[in-house]
Amino acid sequence: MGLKKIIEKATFVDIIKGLSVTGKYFVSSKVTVEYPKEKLVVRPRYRGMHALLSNPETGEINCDGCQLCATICPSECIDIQTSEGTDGRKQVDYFNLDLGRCVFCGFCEEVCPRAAIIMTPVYELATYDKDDFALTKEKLLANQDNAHKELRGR
Amino acid sequence: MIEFVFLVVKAVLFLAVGVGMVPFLIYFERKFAGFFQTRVGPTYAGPGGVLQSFGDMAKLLSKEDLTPAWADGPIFRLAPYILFVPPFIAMTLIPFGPMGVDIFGYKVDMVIANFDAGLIMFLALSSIAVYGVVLGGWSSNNRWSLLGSLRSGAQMISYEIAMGLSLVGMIIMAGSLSLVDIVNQQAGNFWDWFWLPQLVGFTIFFVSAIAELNRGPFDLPEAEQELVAGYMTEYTGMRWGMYMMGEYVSMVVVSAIIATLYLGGWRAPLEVLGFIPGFIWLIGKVLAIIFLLMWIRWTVPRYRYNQLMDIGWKVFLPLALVNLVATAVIVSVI
Amino acid sequence: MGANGENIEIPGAVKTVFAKLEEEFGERLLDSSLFRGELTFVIAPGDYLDILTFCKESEDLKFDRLDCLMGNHFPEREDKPFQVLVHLVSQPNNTRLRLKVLLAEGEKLPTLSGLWRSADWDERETWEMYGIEFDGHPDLRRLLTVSDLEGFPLRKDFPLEGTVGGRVRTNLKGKI
Amino acid sequence: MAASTHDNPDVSIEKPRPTLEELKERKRKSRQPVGGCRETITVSMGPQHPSTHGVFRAELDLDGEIIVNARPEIGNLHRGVEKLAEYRTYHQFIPVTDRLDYISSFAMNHAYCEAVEKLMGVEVPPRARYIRTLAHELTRIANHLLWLGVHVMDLGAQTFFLITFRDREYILDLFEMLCGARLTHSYARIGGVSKDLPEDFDRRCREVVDFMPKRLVEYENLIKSNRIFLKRTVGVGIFTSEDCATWRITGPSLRAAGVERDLRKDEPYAAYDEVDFEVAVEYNADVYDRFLVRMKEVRESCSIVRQCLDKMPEGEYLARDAAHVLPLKKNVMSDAASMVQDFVHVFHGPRIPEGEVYRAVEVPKGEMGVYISSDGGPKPQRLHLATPTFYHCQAVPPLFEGETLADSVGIFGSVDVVLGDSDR
Repeated sequence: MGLKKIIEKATFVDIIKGLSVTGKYFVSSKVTVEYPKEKLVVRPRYRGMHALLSNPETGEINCDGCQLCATICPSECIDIQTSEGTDGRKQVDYFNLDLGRCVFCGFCEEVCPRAAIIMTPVYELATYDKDDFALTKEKLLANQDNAHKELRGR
Repeated sequence: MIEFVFLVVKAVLFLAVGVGMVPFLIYFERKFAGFFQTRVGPTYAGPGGVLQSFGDMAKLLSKEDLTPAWADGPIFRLAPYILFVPPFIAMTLIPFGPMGVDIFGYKVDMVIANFDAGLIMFLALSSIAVYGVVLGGWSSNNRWSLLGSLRSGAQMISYEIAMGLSLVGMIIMAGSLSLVDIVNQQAGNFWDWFWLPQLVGFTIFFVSAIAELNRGPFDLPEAEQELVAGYMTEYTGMRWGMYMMGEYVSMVVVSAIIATLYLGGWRAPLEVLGFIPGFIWLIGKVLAIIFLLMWIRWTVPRYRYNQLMDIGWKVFLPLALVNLVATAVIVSVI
Repeated sequence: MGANGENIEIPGAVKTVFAKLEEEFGERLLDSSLFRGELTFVIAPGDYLDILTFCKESEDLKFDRLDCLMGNHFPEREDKPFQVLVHLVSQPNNTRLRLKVLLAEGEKLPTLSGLWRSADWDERETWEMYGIEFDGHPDLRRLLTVSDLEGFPLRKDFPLEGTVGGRVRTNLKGKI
Repeated sequence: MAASTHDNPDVSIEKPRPTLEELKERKRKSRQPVGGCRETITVSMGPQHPSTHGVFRAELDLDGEIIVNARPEIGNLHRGVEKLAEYRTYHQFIPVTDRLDYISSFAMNHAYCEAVEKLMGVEVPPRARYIRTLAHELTRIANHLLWLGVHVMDLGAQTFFLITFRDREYILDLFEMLCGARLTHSYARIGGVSKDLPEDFDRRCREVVDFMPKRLVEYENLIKSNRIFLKRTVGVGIFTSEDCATWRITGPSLRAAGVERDLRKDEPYAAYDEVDFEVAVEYNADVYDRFLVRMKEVRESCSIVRQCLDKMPEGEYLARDAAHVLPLKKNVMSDAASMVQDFVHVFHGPRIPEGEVYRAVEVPKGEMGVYISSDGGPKPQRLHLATPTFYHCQAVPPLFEGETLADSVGIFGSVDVVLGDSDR
């Protein structure tokens, strides 16, 4: 061991170097976001809770009930039932999305040929009741208020 | 009679300060740990999170007190006290002001117990605390705990000798084992204190003191990443809390001893500042040392147990001996 | 890049491996194929250990690493429904080779854990998933699944629902 | 090295290159002999041990603190991914790959998609290749930062973990911009990536890769020359190149043993043959060198990301290949053929040639091999994932034997494991 190394060891240069880094952090500004008090704005593409879009003028649901989203879904969490409506057109009777099974991959949004189902930036999904995970058509339609104004498809 | 009253008052005050400091130290530890990690630490309980430790304590007290089925019950229950009590006894040795201060016309010594062999007493008490760890780990009947207590034993034998020897140089200079006398010998400004002539001894003692406190980088007995929680693995509720509190009380005591032996005890760093009462300086020094301990803990990794033994036997022991001989020669020549 | 179609010419390294193995074993290599630049040989269970030992120890081939070993199941093939695939890598030559062994139900293969230590868990996995046994394997226990599972999960006829070996499998869709 | 300007000059430790024989000798000396009849105690490390990186379990026979024997056990996180694959179309399997190595999930997406593309023979457009390279390197940075923090925390420095976590957050933020998810990206698609680079991504990404090397200097100040860190890592856990080959240890641990093998160079995929980078190699095969290799790799990754941003070509980010690739959404809206393509792909699946491929990709933890056998149907006949961590966990006995319990934690951390990857 050379003299230089002995001096370095005896003067604790390496430790002091480390201490200086943490010392700098001690006085520097903190990165913590105190979550419930302040919330970060998520990015526009964020894949959160789903929403079904409806025509703003007529209030008619965009979804055709084509089953594409239900078929592509890797976790099989979407359930759609359709029937012939009074006007002879296909109507969506039942649209259920089980959030407890959803993996938030965004495939449903990607394959939808009508931009009817989209993902919104809503990420606070914790709940006391498992029933809240069953997103019915009404809940999904209500959630469209949270959607981004500009829909960014792929 | 009046001396006894003063003694009781002093003892109660000390106990109150010692115990009362612990929640705040735990709070500071968590807060500072946060600051060192660019976090903010606890913020919710009370202003700035200051009541966090009280909340934790309430939680610990209300938790179930478990004794593992195959544990050695009495020893298991006793062990936390073995760790918890000695620091309080050691606290009585620390002088926090000059002797014979005039209070309401009475001469009062600003120390609870002025032992002639105070330093030996401190070393003895600090060794007893190890039994708390060893017995606690052994009686839990858990292999991780056992390893933790074994490490603690191995750790103790490796640093205690160097620690004791490092003090001898200082004792030669002071010419006394009494802490009161040692502080009196350090009269003057901060460059007159013992840390400067005894720099080697001071360093060895400081590092050994960290090992004594089981704090990082020497927190081997409770090394979380290796031994789950070491000797504390099986402890729950307030018994675990006693270990935790004991650790912080000993931190106060050891810091106070370091301040007393090497940093002038209750004396002001400059004589012109002597008008400020001694106990304020003492508390200031203690807090500064505790801050340094926290800073080190939250910066460096942990040694391996055989490396600590290597340091104790192969580095510190020879250094302490050299320091001792050098001090003896210089003192006898001058 | 994505497209490694057949139009890409065969790399020289692959040719060397092919020539070397042809020269050494000739008839014992039952079949060979090249798909997307990957060389595959089909070999008989009896030659399995010989050929793999040669691959590892030959100075020219230097297949020093077993990249992975796995099973496969073709229930439609009556006589030899099982298949074990071995992927070899040569780190110095940067070449790859795939060897295939077709097996009948209950047919055993010798273990490779003497040649490459990493074959140990691969063989355990192959056994637990397909029930292909490896002779001389030090420790043929279940690795990934629970120890009391019955049946071999990756076989095509393994039921996805129902009760096998005391474990209940149900379709949980819509129930959780 | 391109990013060497940010190297910390004063903490370089000069070491000669050892030969394989020297390394073996060193390995023998650094470990306690474990033979002979001794009394041991058996402890069960895991699955709920603080530093087993998940639910790994090892039964350790200890003589004092020396590990005499280690018996690793995995499978606590087994989800039957390979069976799942046989019941999902090629496209549907992408989110499952996220859950393999959830620390670097884009790398997993990428490895899988490379294999499927090789099987289908899809040509990936250049822009997609560059975006993939960029995202893969960002993943590598994030993975190595997490590794670094966890590894140093295993050695006892808890601050480090939070500091690297803080910096990893910037990368996660970039991924959130890129694909909308922070952890389970599902970003790669067969034939490209799911979304184009968002606006403002270029600037933000450059900022991150510019300050990352400065942060690395900070980390190095904290530990690289720290005497305790050196004592705990130098000469500990030596695993020579021979051992690595026979136990199939790949990735940074292999390169720390002096083998210059990096699939990004050896079997280039995405745009790796068009960017300029060096393979990080160290020669002492110990825990410290694995740390050095990863630090170098992070620097190289920053440089690759920068190059990708500079060279980013214009064009499609998803192949226009009707037989194999889902159409772009904007085309589905406007073009009848694309809409039919969309329906066919979802309800029937892509058109696949019969055959089998094996594609290995250098993911942050090592070499990830994906074997796909196709019988021409829309779902794989068999899919096997040769994940690096599986083999890293398997190598626990030779890594641990003769080392102390305290070091075992550091050694296990140093080969970089994540149990989602090994248990599949």
